[in-house]
Amino acid sequence: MEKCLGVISAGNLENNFGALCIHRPVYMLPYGGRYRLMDFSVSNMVNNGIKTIVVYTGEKIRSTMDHIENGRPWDLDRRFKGLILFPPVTHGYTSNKYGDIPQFYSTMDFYETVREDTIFLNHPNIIAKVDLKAAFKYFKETDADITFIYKPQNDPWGEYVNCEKISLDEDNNLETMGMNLGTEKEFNMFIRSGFMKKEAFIRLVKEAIEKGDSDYLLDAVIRNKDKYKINGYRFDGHVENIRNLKSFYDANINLLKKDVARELFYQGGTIFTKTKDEPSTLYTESSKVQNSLIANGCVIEGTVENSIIFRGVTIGKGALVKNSVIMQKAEIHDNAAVVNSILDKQAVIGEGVRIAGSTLMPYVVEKKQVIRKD
Amino acid sequence: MEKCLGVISAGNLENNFGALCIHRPVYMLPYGGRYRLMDFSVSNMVNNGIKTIVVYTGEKIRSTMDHIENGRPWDLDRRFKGLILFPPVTHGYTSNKYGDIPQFYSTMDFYETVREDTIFLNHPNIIAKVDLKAAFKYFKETDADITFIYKPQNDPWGEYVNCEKISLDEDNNLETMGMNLGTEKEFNMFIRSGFMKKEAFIRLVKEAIEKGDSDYLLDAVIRNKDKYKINGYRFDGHVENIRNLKSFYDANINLLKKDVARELFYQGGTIFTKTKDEPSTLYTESSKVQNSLIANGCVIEGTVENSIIFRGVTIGKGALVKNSVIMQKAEIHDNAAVVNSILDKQAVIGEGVRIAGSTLMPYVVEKKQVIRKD
Amino acid sequence: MIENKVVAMLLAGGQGSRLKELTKKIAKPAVPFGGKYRIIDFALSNAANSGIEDIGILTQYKPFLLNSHIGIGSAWDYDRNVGGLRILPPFTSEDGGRWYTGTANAVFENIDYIDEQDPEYVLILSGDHIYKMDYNELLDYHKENDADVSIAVMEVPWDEASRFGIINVDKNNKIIEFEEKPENPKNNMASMGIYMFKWEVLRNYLIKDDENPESDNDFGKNVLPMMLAEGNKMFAWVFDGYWKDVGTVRSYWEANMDLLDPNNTLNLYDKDWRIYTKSRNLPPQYIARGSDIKDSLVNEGCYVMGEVKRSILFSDVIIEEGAIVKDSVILSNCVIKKGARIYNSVILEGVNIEENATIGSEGDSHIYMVSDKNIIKE
Amino acid sequence: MIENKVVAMLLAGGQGSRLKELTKKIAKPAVPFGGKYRIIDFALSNAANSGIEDIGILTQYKPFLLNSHIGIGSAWDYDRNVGGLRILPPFTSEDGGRWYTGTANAVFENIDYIDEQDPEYVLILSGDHIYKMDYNELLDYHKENDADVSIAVMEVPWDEASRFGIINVDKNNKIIEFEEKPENPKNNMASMGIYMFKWEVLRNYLIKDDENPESDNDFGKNVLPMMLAEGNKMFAWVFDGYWKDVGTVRSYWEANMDLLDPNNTLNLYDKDWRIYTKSRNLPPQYIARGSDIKDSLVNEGCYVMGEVKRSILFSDVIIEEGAIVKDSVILSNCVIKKGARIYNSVILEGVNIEENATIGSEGDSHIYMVSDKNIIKE
Repeated sequence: MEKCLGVISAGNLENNFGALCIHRPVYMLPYGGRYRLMDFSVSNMVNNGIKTIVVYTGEKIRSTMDHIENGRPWDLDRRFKGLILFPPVTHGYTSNKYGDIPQFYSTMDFYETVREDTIFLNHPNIIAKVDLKAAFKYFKETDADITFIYKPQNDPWGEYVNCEKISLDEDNNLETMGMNLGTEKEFNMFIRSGFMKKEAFIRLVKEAIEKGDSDYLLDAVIRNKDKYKINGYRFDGHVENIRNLKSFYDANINLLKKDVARELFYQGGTIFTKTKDEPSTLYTESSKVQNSLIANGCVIEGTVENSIIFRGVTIGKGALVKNSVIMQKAEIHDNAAVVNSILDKQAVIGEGVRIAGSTLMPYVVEKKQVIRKD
Repeated sequence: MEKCLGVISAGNLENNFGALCIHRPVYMLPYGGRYRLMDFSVSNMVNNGIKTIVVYTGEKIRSTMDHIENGRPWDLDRRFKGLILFPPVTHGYTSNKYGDIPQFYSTMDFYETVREDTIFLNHPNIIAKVDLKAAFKYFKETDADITFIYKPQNDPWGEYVNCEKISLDEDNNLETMGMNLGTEKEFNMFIRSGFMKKEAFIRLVKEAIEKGDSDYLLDAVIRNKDKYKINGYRFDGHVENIRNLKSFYDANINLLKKDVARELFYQGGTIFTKTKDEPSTLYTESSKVQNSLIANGCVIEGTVENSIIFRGVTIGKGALVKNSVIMQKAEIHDNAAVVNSILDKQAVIGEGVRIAGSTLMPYVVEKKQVIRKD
Repeated sequence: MIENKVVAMLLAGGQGSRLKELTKKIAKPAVPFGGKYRIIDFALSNAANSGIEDIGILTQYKPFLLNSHIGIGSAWDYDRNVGGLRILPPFTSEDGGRWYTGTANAVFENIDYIDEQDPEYVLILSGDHIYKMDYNELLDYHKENDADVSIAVMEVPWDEASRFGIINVDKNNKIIEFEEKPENPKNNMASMGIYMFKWEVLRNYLIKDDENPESDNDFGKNVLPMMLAEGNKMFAWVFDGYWKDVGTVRSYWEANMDLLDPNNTLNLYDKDWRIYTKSRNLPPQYIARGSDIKDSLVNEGCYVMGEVKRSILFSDVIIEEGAIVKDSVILSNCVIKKGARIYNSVILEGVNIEENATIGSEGDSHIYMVSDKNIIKE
Repeated sequence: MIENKVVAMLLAGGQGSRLKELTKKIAKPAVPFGGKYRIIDFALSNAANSGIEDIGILTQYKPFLLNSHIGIGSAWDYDRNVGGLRILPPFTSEDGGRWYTGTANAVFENIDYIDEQDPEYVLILSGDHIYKMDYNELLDYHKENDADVSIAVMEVPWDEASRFGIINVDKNNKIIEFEEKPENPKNNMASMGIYMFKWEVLRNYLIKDDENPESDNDFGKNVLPMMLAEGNKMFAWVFDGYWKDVGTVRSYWEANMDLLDPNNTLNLYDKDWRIYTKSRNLPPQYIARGSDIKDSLVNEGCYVMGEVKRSILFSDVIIEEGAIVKDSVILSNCVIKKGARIYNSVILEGVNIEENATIGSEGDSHIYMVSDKNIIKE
């Protein structure tokens, strides 16, 4: 994988996440008690031997910079190679354009000078512990220009409408790619990861700019699919496709399933994230915790059930937290009740306050919002 | 100085520098053979014991991020404290505002939580090796809210028109601050550096936002000057106030004066910058170099006079470089002549080409521009 | 020379043999403590939080795990290329190699290192103690008195005073006498083994001490008494926070248990004085349905299905269904299998306790140290 | 285990006494070379450029300057908290401390370190040599042959072959015989002291060698011959680039002068294979009016007012007006005062040459090494 460059490009779906994405891009959403979504992308690449990773940050760059610390958590704070952030260009040709093509184009110099000859494209809002070494081997052995990674997704309830759908011929070559509208109960979901020869990538971007016909790389691929050998690599593991508030909530709660937690947290290597130096979590005399994932640095005096508790959360005596996602340093005071909710960082639920959403539409408390009884 | 926070805020003067600032902010202009302007600001703070430095990057952030490497050259790539970049906020309240006040306001959380109680404000386009420890002592001893650093500037030719001018009473307290229009042959030039109590800074920013009367911190200071104790600290060393192409060119050429070079390069500690691992410079049989500053990694076969040559420049046989500033990796081919010019990075002057500007208006060759004889 | 520059020299060569199996493969400073730390983390974090920029770690005995724990010092923000943290094992010069013969000798052998940093003060620390201290307070005190050396001392119970190096002072806290483990102590102020020296003074005495063939090259026994005898200005600085030298298995167990007391003065949750340690990047702990945890500290990567009371679980510990853990310290990577019952125990790293096994009993006055080879009762 | 993982062990304990004053205070790997480097930079940069992620530096003799040059390895991008570069001096364990007794023993004593990295291959390097080599080529060759060890060799002039360890091979380059400095060499292929081992094979032989009380614990003398005798698959890999072991003052001077040859094969300007070194952050060199520099390499911080021909100036060298420097190597921080004339010399760090002094003469066949104490003529 020495010759492969990781490229993380996230697009802008912030509007689907309401208050949770006012100050952060989607890939910076907290996940799994101590991580951000992007930690899974970056860690999986690093664990599979990718040494250089570029991130197109989008505009809300401050939270990204604070979290990424120049790549330190992944040992990517290097003089050579390592993690490189590309904030959007806000001047010149590309400044008023939508889509990833103008951003890729604004960094063409970089692609033309690096020694890597393959690009691994990744969308950080989709979590999947793909064995990238095996996928890369397939890409090389089939001598494809592009190999897309997909998962056969069973979807009887139409939960995956609007996700990317691809179809392949019997030799696994790409036939079509479009948006899933739920016409079939099972479809091949493209997980927006894949390998691409660098020369194909550069040509696709440049031609798209010259012809002015595509703002997005995937559009450019479809338009030119007959010019390239494009095939699919099948992945059968767990996938979390986080595209709105509901799927974000579910993805967190799914980690209470032993198999899911084991696959996402352990399979294929450690997930690295920014270290916070919290002490262990303290359970007092009055605590009662059942079926929950608890990060370090918490002090738990109340009752917690079926919930994900991030670092440094305090839960007071007589308080109840159920089916909820409680982010870093939130405070739930004595005798409060929080059910089917998402509390953003440093939210405060005052003594005796009761909040509840539904599992279909969790109640969201904004960052630093304080809810008190009056 | 442990309790003092460095704040670098540069404003936007890019338009005064033409092609040199298409892709970089002014503080990233190459200077002195191997540095960028901001290296002098950051190094001087570090050498005086300031441990935390924040940089308001402005919009052209990619070159800044590449150069700063998370603070590595200054040993500021730290887990705690260190160098912090604040790119402009492009969403929410502050996104469509001019001036530094909205940017400071967008980072109020930061100021309110850091333990430092003093702010050292610095404008990186003005180079001066001020003894900050002594200035800080003066600020503390006079118990000022704000201490501005100024230089008595002799200016018989009006070269410093448009620079900031201050006047002080006999106790060194601020009377007025405004723009120098050259009405006096000598004036007190404010070098846009100074110390400020953090509480005064926070109050000035917040009140400016509430009243909506100032977009710039200096304006807010003037409007409220009677509410604070503001005095001046006199600096008598060399100052380069780089505010347009001519002053940029002159500041480089001035380094050929032994006294200037000694003060700016050595006094008060080393200037740190990004390391490039160039080997030594090779002078061949045909080289002839006089009164020039030459960085490492060059191969010099031609004649160089009164010039500043950056890292990795090649100067071919029979070529002449005179009164010029030649930036990194520029190539000057055999028998070319470059006089009174500024070559940006990787510019190429083809064989036999002759270019010349005047010392009042140097000829500028853009980054990567290739000039060939046809 | 930067004004007031302090270089810390941290003595981390101690063997700590009374800790038995805990120090069989590692030096005492590398012993795990408090759910996620190693003992040396306290001195290192104190130094980092006190703003000390240069620190030398003097290692000798079995440094392997300590080296890999400290790495290049990233956890404490000491990973600087110039200055920062340096591990200083013995080395060889023209006249052959010399192992460190005592605490003072270890520093003496590294005079070159200290001179390169060019400090005004040298702070001697030990990697064996658990405490939180702002060394700036000691430095300020040292400067106020213009002392040649200032020694941190603390009150110990009178009946334990004869176990310590006792320091007798005048009314200004100027030191007038050292008594090493006196039978009839005149005083209950014990030296904590933390010394702030003027470097030029210490430098001279290190050389003088080295020239004395009779000396054991120890600070407490040789260098400090010699300095006192020769009339140097020596002051005692009184510290009154939490401090523990975990010398025995029982005191090790007790110090861990102290952390479960909500009023303990070693507040690990203090955001202004974090204790840093190497991060293992483990996922959160999972607490299953049917489990019962009370009055306990649990670390990342644990999987708890059984009952845990008044106990400390280090990382990656599995407590299976029906297992009971009470008043115990379980180090990393242990598995307590179904139905096992553990009381008053210290279970060493990676030990598996078989199904339905029992160690100790409720209300037992003994402490048990359990390794994969044996159980030591104390 | 990561596939094909290589750990490099760099032997940097060499004393290099034939370099005289150059190695009086420092180990040979720390000797300055080529205007801005130290000799060890070449092996370290080769390792970094070859993508080797873990490297242990085995030090013993006067490691002080070497330690401060290497720091935590930032210049070579080895400053990682886990893995990366580790300096490995001798240490002590239960059975007391042991100094490294030979090249193989130094690696033997650090088996724990290597095991922790869990490599498939171990690459043994020396910090004494000046060369550029992509160790991946050696690795690929090693894997193709499924060899137990592959040794990098190079052709030396026949008349010098008896100064080297000569390696005799069959037509497939399989090693059939070692001859240590043979009087009548059968071959002119000399071992470069660069070995790629399968770790599991090397590990066994290191233990076996350690158990033999007769052994000098040296790779060339003991371990490799034993492996050959016992029928291991050993191959020679032929290297044909620039390589120099600067063993004497003259060869040191020559190797420096080689760099002024525009056709020299050690191209320092190659952007694809940079040689990295600790940066001193000095300002550019200033070349004054009236100076005359030709065929020379000049480093940062120099101030040249005089005449410099076919010479190498390290950093911060001052050549005053009217001074002449020809065919010489001037190390850092020297001042060549007005009217002084220097020919065929190596001037050691920080030496001041007085006004109008003369050393050597134009066309002289001797080399002069000038320290602040004496001038050695060779």
